Amino acid sequence: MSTVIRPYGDTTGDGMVQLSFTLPVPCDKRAEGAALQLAGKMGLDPAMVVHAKQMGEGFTFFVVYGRVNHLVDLSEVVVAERDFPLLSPHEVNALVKRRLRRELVVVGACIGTDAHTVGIDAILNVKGIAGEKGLEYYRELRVVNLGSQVAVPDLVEAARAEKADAVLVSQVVTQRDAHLHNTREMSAAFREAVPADRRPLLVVGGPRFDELMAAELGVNRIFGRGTTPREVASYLVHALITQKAKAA
Amino acid sequence: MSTVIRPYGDTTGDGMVQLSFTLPVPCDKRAEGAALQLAGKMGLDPAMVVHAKQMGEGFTFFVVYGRVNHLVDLSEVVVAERDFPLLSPHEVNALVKRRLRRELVVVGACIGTDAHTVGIDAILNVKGIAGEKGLEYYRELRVVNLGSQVAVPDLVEAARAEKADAVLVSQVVTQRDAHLHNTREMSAAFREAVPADRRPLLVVGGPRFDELMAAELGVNRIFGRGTTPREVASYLVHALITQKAKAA
Amino acid sequence: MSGKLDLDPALVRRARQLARRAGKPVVDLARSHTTVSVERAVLRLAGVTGADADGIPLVNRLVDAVVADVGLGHGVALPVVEAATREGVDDLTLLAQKAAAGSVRFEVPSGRAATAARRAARRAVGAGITRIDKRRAERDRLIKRHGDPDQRPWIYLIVATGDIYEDIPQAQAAAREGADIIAVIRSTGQSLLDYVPEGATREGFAGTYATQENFRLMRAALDESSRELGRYVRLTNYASGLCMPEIATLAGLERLDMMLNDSMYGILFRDINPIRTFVDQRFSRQIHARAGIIINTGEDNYLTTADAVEAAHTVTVSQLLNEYFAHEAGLADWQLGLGHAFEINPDLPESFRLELAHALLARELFPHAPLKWMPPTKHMTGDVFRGNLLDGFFNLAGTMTGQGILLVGMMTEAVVTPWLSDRDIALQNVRYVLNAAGGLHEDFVPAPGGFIQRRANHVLGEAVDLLERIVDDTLLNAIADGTFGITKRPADRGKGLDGVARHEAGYYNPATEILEGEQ
Amino acid sequence: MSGKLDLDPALVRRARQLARRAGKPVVDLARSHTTVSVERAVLRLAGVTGADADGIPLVNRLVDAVVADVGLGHGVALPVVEAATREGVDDLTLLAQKAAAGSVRFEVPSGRAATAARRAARRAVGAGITRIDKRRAERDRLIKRHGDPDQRPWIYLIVATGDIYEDIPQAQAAAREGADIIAVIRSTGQSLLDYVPEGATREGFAGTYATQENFRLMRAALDESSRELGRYVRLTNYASGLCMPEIATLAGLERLDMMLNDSMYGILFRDINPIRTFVDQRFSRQIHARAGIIINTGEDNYLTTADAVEAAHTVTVSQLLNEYFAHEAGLADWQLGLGHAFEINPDLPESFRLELAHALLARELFPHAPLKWMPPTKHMTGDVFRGNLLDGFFNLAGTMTGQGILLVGMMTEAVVTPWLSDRDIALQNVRYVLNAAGGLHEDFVPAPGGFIQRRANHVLGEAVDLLERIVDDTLLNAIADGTFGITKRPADRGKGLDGVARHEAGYYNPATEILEGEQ
Ligand code: B12
Ligand code: B12
Ligand SMILES: Cc1ncc(COP(=O)(O)O)c(C=O)c1O
Ligand SMILES: Cc1ncc(COP(=O)(O)O)c(C=O)c1O
Repeated sequence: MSTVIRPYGDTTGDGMVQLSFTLPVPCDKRAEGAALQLAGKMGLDPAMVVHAKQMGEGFTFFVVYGRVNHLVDLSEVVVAERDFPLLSPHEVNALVKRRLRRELVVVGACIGTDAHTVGIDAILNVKGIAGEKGLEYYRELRVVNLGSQVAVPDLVEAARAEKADAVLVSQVVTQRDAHLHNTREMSAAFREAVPADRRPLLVVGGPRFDELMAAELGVNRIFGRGTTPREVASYLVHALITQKAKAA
Repeated sequence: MSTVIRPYGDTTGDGMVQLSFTLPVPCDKRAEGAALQLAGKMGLDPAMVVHAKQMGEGFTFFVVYGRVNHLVDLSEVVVAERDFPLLSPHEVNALVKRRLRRELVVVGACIGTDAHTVGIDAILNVKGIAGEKGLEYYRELRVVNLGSQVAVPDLVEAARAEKADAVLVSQVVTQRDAHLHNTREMSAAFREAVPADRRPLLVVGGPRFDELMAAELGVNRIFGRGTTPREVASYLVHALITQKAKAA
Repeated sequence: MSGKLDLDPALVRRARQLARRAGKPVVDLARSHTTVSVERAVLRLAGVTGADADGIPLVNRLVDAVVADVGLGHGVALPVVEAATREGVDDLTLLAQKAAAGSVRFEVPSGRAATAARRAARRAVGAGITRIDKRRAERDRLIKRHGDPDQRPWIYLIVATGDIYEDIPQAQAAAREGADIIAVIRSTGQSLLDYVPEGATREGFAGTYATQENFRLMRAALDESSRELGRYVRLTNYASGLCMPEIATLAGLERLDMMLNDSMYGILFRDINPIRTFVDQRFSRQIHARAGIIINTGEDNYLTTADAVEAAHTVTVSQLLNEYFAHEAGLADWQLGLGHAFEINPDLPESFRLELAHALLARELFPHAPLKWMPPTKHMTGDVFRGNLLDGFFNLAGTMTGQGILLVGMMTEAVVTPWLSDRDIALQNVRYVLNAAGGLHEDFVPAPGGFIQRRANHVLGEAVDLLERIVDDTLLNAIADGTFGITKRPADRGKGLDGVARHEAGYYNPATEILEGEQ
Repeated sequence: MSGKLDLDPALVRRARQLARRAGKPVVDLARSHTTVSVERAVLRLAGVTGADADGIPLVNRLVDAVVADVGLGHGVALPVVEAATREGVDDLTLLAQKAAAGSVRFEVPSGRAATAARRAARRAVGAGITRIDKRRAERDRLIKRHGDPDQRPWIYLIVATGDIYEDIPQAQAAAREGADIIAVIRSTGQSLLDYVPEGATREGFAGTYATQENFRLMRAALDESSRELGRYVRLTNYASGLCMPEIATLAGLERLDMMLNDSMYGILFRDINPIRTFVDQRFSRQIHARAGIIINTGEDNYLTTADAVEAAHTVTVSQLLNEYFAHEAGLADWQLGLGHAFEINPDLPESFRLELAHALLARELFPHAPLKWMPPTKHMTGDVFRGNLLDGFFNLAGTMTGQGILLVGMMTEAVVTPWLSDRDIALQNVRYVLNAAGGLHEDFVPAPGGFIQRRANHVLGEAVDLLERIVDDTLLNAIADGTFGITKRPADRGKGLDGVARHEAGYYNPATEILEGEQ
């Protein structure tokens, strides 16, 4: 397979894409011209405005189809690939038991004003998701799920009290970048309150995170949409046990 | 209203757009990275892959949302604005009668292998479209509708035989740019067969034309989706009578 | 619309009896307790407005001051009025300012002073309730003038920019495109604030703060739209969270038309203490009853955490409980926007027929209530094309089963709070379905003894069984056990419990007295 | 599925009688004429294959040579076989090459020579028909082995890249995603070509050329998919245009499973001469009957030029005519994919119920035919979100009224020939609807005397009235007057008339003889 590819409409290399957006102008020829200008700047050539509909007084919604000029170079794609082995619950338990020789403690929460617990519950609760049991099911892990709308100071306090090895935080609401602000606030609080060598592993997750932003947000790892508990358990073992051993 | 605008999701200036496309790669993290790379090249930052679905063995469909960086400058928008007055049938008839002093002859056809006659019929037949009667309804116009799948030589011949003032050609099928090829073939044939001073006005129409391409395609005017008969009649009078008078 | 399911009337009657028996102990609890928010609501009715320099409302400062001196259990009306008389302050807002400054001492009046205070308090609060009555009459007038929507279900749309000044044009655009009801959803944080913010706000996350001023601004904008459109456009907000009674009061004062107001939502989804919630609930519903506000309950939410097929009967049980609590608080059937939702996994065979069965069950159990029909959310994904399709089938189920209030689904449900264009696409979807298939319910006749009838009767049976267990075990225990939305909420946990007090002897609440006196 | 409309059986019988009377004169015309394409089809059955250096098929060269010498009216079978005997050439393809080089002279044999030629011709053509029979048996075997689709309607998808080598993977992907039938639509120009192109092609506009090799390649690819999927995937093409009889023959030879094949489509939408069409039609249907191919008729097309409500009865009339012509040509009911479509303006009130009425009418008039249900096209716009919704309601109407073949609509209908992803989205739509509401027809009971029943009966009444007028005035005149698709096509105009000849005395067509002999 070539490393340079293009979007595919119905023929290899045709570069076709679909696009929709609203412009804050009433619907007329000028508006269509404006839509084409935007499409052009996005690299569509030719671009066709196939639908334009005025909404309210001063807005127009457009659907545009066209051929995009850009090439996608697969060799330059950067991804947060899983850089750790995917373990079974049995393997996870065995590693914790043998190498850590005590329970691994996980504290989880939805922080800020976010009350979307389904995601973090899917990771933590026995019930799990997609046929996989959550971390509570792992015999050698001890899970403390603080629930929703937990204030950052309370989280730090709980992590300290429980001697957490890892703190798992969920953020689902993203309007006005709420998830980024809250994550930054959280990681800063841990940096401030806990010396580096005793700081728990910081993990955040949620459907709209960019997994490449971990460093920028001051956390160890980000998990995005469709994460399964096994991936998280495997990562914890990797980061807290296997990798540490290597580093040592 | 400012002349520089941005797409509008739910807040002025947020720049949000929706995008979908297929890449010829199986669905995995690398594919998502490739989708983000493309979105990035199109100017989306940040971009979110909100949906990725594998199709068949080697294709993945993506839906991406994000904020686009580009600004749209309304003052730079180029449009084929109507540069002629919109006349009523009565005014059209009066101008033809008074100034041309004979019937104005219009020959229409779907050329090439295109059999989509609904569009040209909407312009030509009495029935018309969108509540407007077609050109046949105009007393001072004589309309010869050759129907569908007319070969270019036959069209040229008919135009000559009918002493056409204007030739109206419809093209609806656009796959592999059929409409562009056929239009070029048609205008070249007229250039070759008829001296400039006796050449009829060449008008093409169809839902997927770019109205700015007239010169490039060698025709006098292009009409796009949603054209009404009145616009066409007004243009004919403008180009064949009013403007000519000015030029003389 | 009745009788398509061949429900057993005896079983239906039994379900209602059980709901009453399950709910009664909780009503008794509510009648014998008060909360800081109930008392603040009383003060708002008595005309206390505004906030201090830090933005803390004066009703909060005043209640806090009273509590500090005499506790909450007597209610604040008498101590406040007594202090006002004693201090010679006519305007209670002024008194609140003084109290905030620490310059007023409160006591519980007794004897003659108590009687006088009672009378004065009742007068002050009565003025507030009269304002609510006027707002209700005003609504009736405007509906008469502009008219109600032509069709059922009414079309309900949310705006959620976080900025009231972006919300307004979006709401007006939505009304113009066909929305009959606009809901301004609230910022994520508000439900846990133990005060109601003041003034116009532009800074919410995934919603806009509910404030009196925001209510006023939006209602005024929609009054304009109603005039323009010749159709009274209703406004909705949320009487839930720690300030439920106050927000209900503000809604009455600013002529909001509907309020989200559920007996258990705050407990389950905001981890608010159950007792706090039930006490606040009862008061807020009494206000809604008086204000002619339609309430919307929150059973739909259960299906976001529990499975919509497995937990279908918990929705029915909750609807029956909500109905009982509502009636008890004085609400009439036409005010009961009982909630349910189209949340079955769309990959399940016959999922659409299951939806029809559930929706029709609610319809036939509550024939006079304007049921609130909620769109798919949990099974919406980033595939917006599929999303719009699913919303279309949701709309179809709504019209085929005669739902009263159609909360319009958005194709971007899994992605963002709605964009302007999402709303437009969604409304186009609704218009298509109602216009093209609005009469289809006539031809929808569940096969006798067939899939739909069997399913509906099965769910009703499960609901009755569950109600029996709840009656045995108490509702509070059932909630503690995760019966609803598989979320466990013990009665002694959750936020806001410290704002609850058992009535002391002589507890006096002029608002309750007026509201109950005239039921 | 029968009896939901309460149709009057006497009226239905009358409609069929009238269709027979209207169609009979046209059948007589077809029985007494031949065309160049019918004769070329005979030669193909007799084993003539290949093309000359310019790509002109040898069957064309051979027929042209015969016509030049003796005209068309005797049929080509006898002159060709006689010349072969005379020239001592066994292989008719060789003879065709010689004829193309101008080195053969043709005559119409008579007496003993004629008898011998008849026998030889019948043997040669019989071999071709035997190949078709084998292909049919092979299909039966494969269906037995792999199985039919689990559900009705069968899911029908088009591919249209113009390049057979892009079509193949797209078709296989579609099959994997759930398509039961793949149609390769044809390049815009093909219907007016008076020859069938040869070989694999990669250059079509908005469709791929129908060639024997393309048929073979695609059938082989889908045989592979059938094995992979454990479900026999059917292949469709178009027996229409000037070469209808030959394409039908090639379809039989390459085991295509369905063919678009309408009695009037070519006349109305390709301006092909009516007589040419009816003659070609009858022969091609006889082949389809023999080959076990399901035909798909084209009534749906009328609704793209005429209004779907006003012209609903013209669809019914055409279906009745197509049924009569099909039966006359030997097709069984299970082979009649009569066409109709979801083309009512979606803005019309009750449009969906009107669609249900029309779809159910067809269903109840033709209870044993696998009706072909076509998606919205005319009212599709560039608003692809709305388009996908409309397609969902089309799918729903299809399952609620028990249609046999569901031609899957694409959200990009108004924009482009389908993209890979369009097909995927469309199939997901179909899957959702069939899975979620596949049993809803049980609960769909048009109200007695209600909107749907009234509409269906009204359309049937209009159809009977129109058939009466056609019987009086002749079908050819009705077509000339614009009765169907508001398109006027006089019998003496249109393409391909010069390729028609009245039978001379002694006209002989071994294919017809075999096909009719064994009806
Ligand atoms: C269920 C739901 C609710 C329920 C929540 C119940 C509960 N107890 O969680 C209720 C009804 C209460 C609710 C309320 C609201 N909601 Co809500 N809700 C949803 C909904 C429908 C589904 C979310 C969900 O459960 N997904 C399923 C889980 C399993 O997926 P997930 O969260 O992505 O989790 C997976 C991964 O992301 C990852 N993951 C997630 N967290 C973590 C953490 C770690 C450590 C790791 C490793 C992995 C991980 O693993 C999980 C498993 O794969 C979405 C829409 C949608 N379809 O997505 C809206 C949605 C999330 N809600 C939204 C909003 C705005 C609200 C409200 C604020 C509305 C309001 N103003 O009233 C309220 C208030 C909530 C609040 N204060 O936070 C918006 C958010 C918009 C945005 N992008 O900012 C959404 C997108 C809907 C919308 N389009 O408007 N909601
Ligand atoms: C109706 C229709 C048909 C009918 C045509 C009947 C007829 N007599 O016209 C039938 C069923 C026969 C048909 C067949 C085919 N069709 Co067709 N058809 C359509 C359909 C559904 C609607 C077109 C239409 O009538 N629009 C309404 C008219 C009023 O709009 P309009 O053409 O845009 O015209 C307006 C303006 O553009 C302008 N205008 C147009 N012409 C002119 C000319 C002048 C001079 C002026 C001034 C203005 C003007 O004014 C008009 C009025 O406002 C479209 C899909 C769609 N929804 O758009 C597909 C579509 C056009 N068809 C398509 C195809 C591929 C075909 C086939 C080739 C398929 C096949 N391989 O079998 C065949 C063959 C046709 C052929 N040889 O050309 C494709 C074209 C794809 C592409 N972009 O290249 C489309 C887009 C469908 C699709 N997505 O696949 N089709
Ligand atoms: C009954 C009910 N109350 C309130 C809300 C809103 O939540 P909050 O109170 O956090 O604003 C909802 C959510 O939609 C609800 O259904
Ligand atoms: C019955 C019938 N035949 C043929 C066609 C295809 O047209 P053409 O013959 O030009 O390929 C259609 C169009 O869909 C059709 O419905």
